[in-house]
Amino acid sequence: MNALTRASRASPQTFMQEVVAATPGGDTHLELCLQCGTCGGSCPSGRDMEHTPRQLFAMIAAGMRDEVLKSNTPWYCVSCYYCMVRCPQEIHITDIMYTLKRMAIKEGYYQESTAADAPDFSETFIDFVENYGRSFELGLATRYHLKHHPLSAIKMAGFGLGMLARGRMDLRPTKIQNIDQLQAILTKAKELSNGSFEPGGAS
Amino acid sequence: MKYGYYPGCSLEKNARAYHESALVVAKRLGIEFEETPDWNCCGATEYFAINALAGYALVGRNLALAARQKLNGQGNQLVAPCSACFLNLSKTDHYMAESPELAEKVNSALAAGGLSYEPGSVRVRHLLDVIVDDIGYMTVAEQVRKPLYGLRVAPYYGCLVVRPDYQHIHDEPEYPLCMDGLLKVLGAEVVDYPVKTHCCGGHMTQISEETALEMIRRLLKSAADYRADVIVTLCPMCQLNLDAYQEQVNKHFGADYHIPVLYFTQLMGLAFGASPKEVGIGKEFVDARPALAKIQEEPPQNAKQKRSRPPKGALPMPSMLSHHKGGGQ
Amino acid sequence: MNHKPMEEARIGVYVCHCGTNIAKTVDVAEVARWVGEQENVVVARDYKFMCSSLGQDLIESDIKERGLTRIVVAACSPHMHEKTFRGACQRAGLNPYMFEMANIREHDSWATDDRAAATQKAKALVEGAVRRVAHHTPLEPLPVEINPNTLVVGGGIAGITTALELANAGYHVYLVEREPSIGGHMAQLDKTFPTLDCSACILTPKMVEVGQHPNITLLSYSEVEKVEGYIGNFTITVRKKARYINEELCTGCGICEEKCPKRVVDHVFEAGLGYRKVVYRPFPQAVPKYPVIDRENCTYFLRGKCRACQIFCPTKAIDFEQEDEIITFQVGNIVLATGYDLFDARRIPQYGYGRLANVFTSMEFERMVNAAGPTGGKIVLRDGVTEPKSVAIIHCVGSRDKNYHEYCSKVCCMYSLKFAHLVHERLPDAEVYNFYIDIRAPGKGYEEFYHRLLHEGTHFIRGRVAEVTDAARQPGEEGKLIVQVEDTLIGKQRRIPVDMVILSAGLEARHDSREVSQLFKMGCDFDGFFVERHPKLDPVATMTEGIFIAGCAQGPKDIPDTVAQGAAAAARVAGLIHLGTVMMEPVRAYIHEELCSGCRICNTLCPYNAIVFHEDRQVSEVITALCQGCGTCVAACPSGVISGAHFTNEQIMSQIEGVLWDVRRNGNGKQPTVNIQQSTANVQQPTVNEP
Amino acid sequence: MTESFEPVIVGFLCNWCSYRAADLAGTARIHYAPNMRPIRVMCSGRVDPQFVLKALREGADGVMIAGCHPGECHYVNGNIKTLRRYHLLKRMLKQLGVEEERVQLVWASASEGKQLAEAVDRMTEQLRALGPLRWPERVLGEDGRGANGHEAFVSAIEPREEVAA
Repeated sequence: MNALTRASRASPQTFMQEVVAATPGGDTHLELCLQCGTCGGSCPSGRDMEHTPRQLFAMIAAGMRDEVLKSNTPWYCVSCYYCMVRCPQEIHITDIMYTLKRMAIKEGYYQESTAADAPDFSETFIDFVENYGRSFELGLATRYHLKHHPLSAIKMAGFGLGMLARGRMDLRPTKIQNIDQLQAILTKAKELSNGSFEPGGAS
Repeated sequence: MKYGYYPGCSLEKNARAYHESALVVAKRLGIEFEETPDWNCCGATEYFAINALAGYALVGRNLALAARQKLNGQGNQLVAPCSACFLNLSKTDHYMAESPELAEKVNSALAAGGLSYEPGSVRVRHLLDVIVDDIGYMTVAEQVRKPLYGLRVAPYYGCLVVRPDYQHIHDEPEYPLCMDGLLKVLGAEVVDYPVKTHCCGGHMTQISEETALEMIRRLLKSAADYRADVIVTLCPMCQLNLDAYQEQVNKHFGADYHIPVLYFTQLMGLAFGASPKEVGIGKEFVDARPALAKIQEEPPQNAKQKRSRPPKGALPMPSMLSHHKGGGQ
Repeated sequence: MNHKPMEEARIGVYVCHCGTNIAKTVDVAEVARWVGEQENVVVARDYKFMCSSLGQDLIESDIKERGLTRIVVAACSPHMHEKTFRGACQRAGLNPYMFEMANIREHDSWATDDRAAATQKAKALVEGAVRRVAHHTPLEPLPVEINPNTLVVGGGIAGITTALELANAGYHVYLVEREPSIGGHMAQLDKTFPTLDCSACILTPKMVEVGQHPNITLLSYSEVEKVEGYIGNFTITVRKKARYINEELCTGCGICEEKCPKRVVDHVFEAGLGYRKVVYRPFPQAVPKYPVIDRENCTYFLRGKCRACQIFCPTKAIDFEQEDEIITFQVGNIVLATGYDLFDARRIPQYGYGRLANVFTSMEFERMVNAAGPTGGKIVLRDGVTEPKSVAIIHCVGSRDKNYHEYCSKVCCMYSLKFAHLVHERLPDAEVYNFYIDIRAPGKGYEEFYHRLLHEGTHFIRGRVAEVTDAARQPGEEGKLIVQVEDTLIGKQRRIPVDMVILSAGLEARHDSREVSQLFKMGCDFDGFFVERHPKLDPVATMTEGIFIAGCAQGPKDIPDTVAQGAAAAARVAGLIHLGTVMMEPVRAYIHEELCSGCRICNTLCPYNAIVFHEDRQVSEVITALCQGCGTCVAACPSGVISGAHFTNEQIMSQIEGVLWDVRRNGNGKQPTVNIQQSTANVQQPTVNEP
Repeated sequence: MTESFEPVIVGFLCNWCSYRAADLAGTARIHYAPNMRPIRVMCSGRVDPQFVLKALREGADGVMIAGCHPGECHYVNGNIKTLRRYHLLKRMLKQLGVEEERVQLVWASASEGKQLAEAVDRMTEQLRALGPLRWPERVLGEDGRGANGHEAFVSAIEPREEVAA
């Protein structure tokens, strides 16, 4: 564990320490950013981001909390891990994007970003997982689209019919047998992460 | 050889063809699968965005269940054909080993359901890696009954199987060649697909259609530029995006792509002599039959010819680094 | 086995503040006060800078006035100042080996922020030294004569410089080079930055001088196989590989090369961009002038037929029967100037080298722009004819990247600027893009050269290139190589279509540098570069006496630095030769013959075969001249009758007791209640304030 | 600040690699547990098993022996001899009931300051978890004659005058 991670875990003081503390799985190496732009150059959705990941890291270092959490950048991350494997400083970029998403949701910032619907997609998705133990595409698509894109929901209906016709979508969700066990685990996990965004955070 | 099998939600539904063809291929290659009982969703790319610990606990339950499977005395190996499932399972195992703190918290959560998981006790595998590494090209070649002569295929690996490659199983995360080799063994003509590890956009179709369609377009364009008949994939998400959204891409960009997207197991099944129906052909949006009709009985003439010599006066061309793969047992 | 210190021990202890380097973390005054109360300690002081002349005076006057017989200095690492304080002892008439150092800076004050714990540790280290020094005995250094001959390994510009400096000073040099010719990488280059002088024009006269110098024995196409001995007396064994050319008869006319019917890609001199014959000289100005037959590719060796070279050779110099020759000679010093390997750009597949025809490495481009190279100096694409209309030069390929090499290769920025200039010069209409993270131009005339390129119209894009691809997205990209990058000064992703890409590959340690470092028994760092004795103050010496390093074998550097280091190494060697003898540490093993049981266990353990067994007396004996003082035999002797001077059992055992003063059950210390607080916040930035 | 057990470790560092690695760790201001007290030896091959026993007997909770990586020994192969001795020593200590973690052999080249510091941190953590060694109680027993029925063995490694003292 490096000095930053250690310091961050103990009592985060700067915004960077906060981000590091909220990112599980060893050292993030966030403090090592060289500003080379390999991440921004590699990002497949980089053209539509308000800030490239590199810019975001400079903003984190500068303590620009509001601007970072309002940025659409994390929501445009497609988790392709290109930046992470190419980063010359081995920064856990994808994991940091997940952290920023969690922080933005928690603090309600994302509503101001241009990707305001994205968290709702994630939440709708996990809602099915928590109730059934499996994901449910039809339910997800219907609920999410009707809420956010009623117009495109009509277009999506055709898509859904195509899926149904090819036997690629079910009308009802599948439920795992031991859903109680899963719910107990998830409840406990949320309880443990209470007060921090992540395991091993400030306690 | 017996492996644990984690199909994941996609293979249950939209990627049924992958599931069916994987089982056909496994049977022919002597791979025995035992499905992990009562597995749950891996959380895809969504759960970590909401609650990291719950995300790891969700995956942890699957690992804990897989560890209990006790397969033929060997260290448990769990095969996940879906890229996202494969990544989430191996990432959770890897980070739990890296960070004892995380392992402890995940285990406290699992304890609420009477479970526990010791990192490292399950080896997470992707189906491609099992076929190439454990079974090997030679064994695959022995099963080929109807070679895919004349079919030009673009091998598309996508992201999550080759990156970030927590277990260092991949020959090369930027330019893998193991599926290329496998498809060559089946008799197909493999194109040097430059975007083979680029991203299909994942869930971006739901967040920003504009962004997503552009990403899909790039993949289709490159396959078309290289005159591929089929894009071959190993991931349900990639298949869905490239296949089901192809029509939308055409509309949006005024293009006219008709490139079927099949799972590598479907092509293996066909080459092994299975019927198209057995391997789930017909479930795709872009009809694969016209492309498959190109398969010839004999290897095409040009493949037999020696590579043409570079023009006189040309400078020598450097070779690529070779990574040996596909040795088998 | 309670080790009673000798009766006459009167110990002086000096605790150094090192400015604030030690005093900030260790309570030096408390350590000095406390140690003053310990057995045999007569004087205990703390002082700002012990290594200063005033600090040394303190020791000297205390020895004289207080009759001290042993000295302990608690300060920095003995590798830094042991010699300094030994000198002070000697000046005051005390045998310098009656001194011991406690390392409370590197091993203590710099390694923690916890003052209480650091002070406690300092006391332990000082007490260890105090108890140890009580058992020290006077020792005399061992004089060793220096053989005036020198071995230089590597015939690049570093080795050439060292060899010529020494040879011109009148000393004999054996210059061993692995390749058929000397010249190294510099011989491959076209122009040199920033002055743009022609590399061959400045190098070849030096090569010729080496070839003709009466004081230089040039062993090309040769490799060192064995190194025995130590400073002053190394025995070197060299394998001179068979050239299959009789050097006595060969005139270097080149007819064999002309007549040889087979050509292969030259991966060494031409960096893969051109061809050479199977019997070849790497380049026309090669020194020595004799060609070499590449046995692996020679038709005669493969199939027993051809012999074209032999048939046409006017002096009958071709000798297919020739065998490798083993040569042995003696030298007093060794200079390793083995150079670097170019980073293999294929290891970064996203840059496409090996897959995309018009991606070139920097060394390929050097050969391409060289008038004597495969294209005669014309800049063309892989097809050999088309001139590129746009060229991208990618910096930091394999450098500044933890996935490959974390370090900066130091020369790439400058040679990339040079490439840009050469493209402008030869293809005035071509667009040139340099993709960089930072432009590193520290050197005489370097920054000015950068400004010149700005003036010439090179496009500088700040961003490390993400990938080079042939997958076109937009109409303008078809048929081009597309360089995808974040232009970090704009904060936008850009895709620049170009015809040619040059990868500015970094420098890395020779692939076999680890084996070489073992052969010469000297250190090699994590990256494979040879380790200098001190990174600032002793950059050409190594931890092994008599072995010096120069050039890129020590780390990436440009030609001026390499030449300076080559000359510096020569100066160091010349100094030793001039001195004639050196004094060696008397850390040697000694067998008490009267107690030796003759079991011979030590005989086989010694890596230097320094222990002989006397059959007549049935005892073993250490040959002092061969012993290197590792102490392995001392630790292994079942009868405990081998003593290792300056590292005796008594000395180490006493030191163990000392460092455990606070936890010893029999000792004077109470059971400690050390509260060590792991400091977490406020991690200090490293400061550069070493004395 | 917590009142917790802080182990004391004696470190035998070879002059050429590990001692310099510790120097480098300091120079690079790498902070690590101050629990290890280094003693310089020319080669890890000089470390007589007696030294290790002596340190444990005198109150150390653990001993770290650090040398050059195999194949990189300044004295050709002294560290290989250390390795062999180390395994024998470990076997003996095991019989005496001393936990494995208490005596560790570490390879650290002169450039591996970070690795050495990490090894010290790791070992300190392990020993904190194990608690104090308490050699007299554990190895010698209440009466100082060997706790595990190893009287003869103990008397061989434990000089009598010390026991009596």
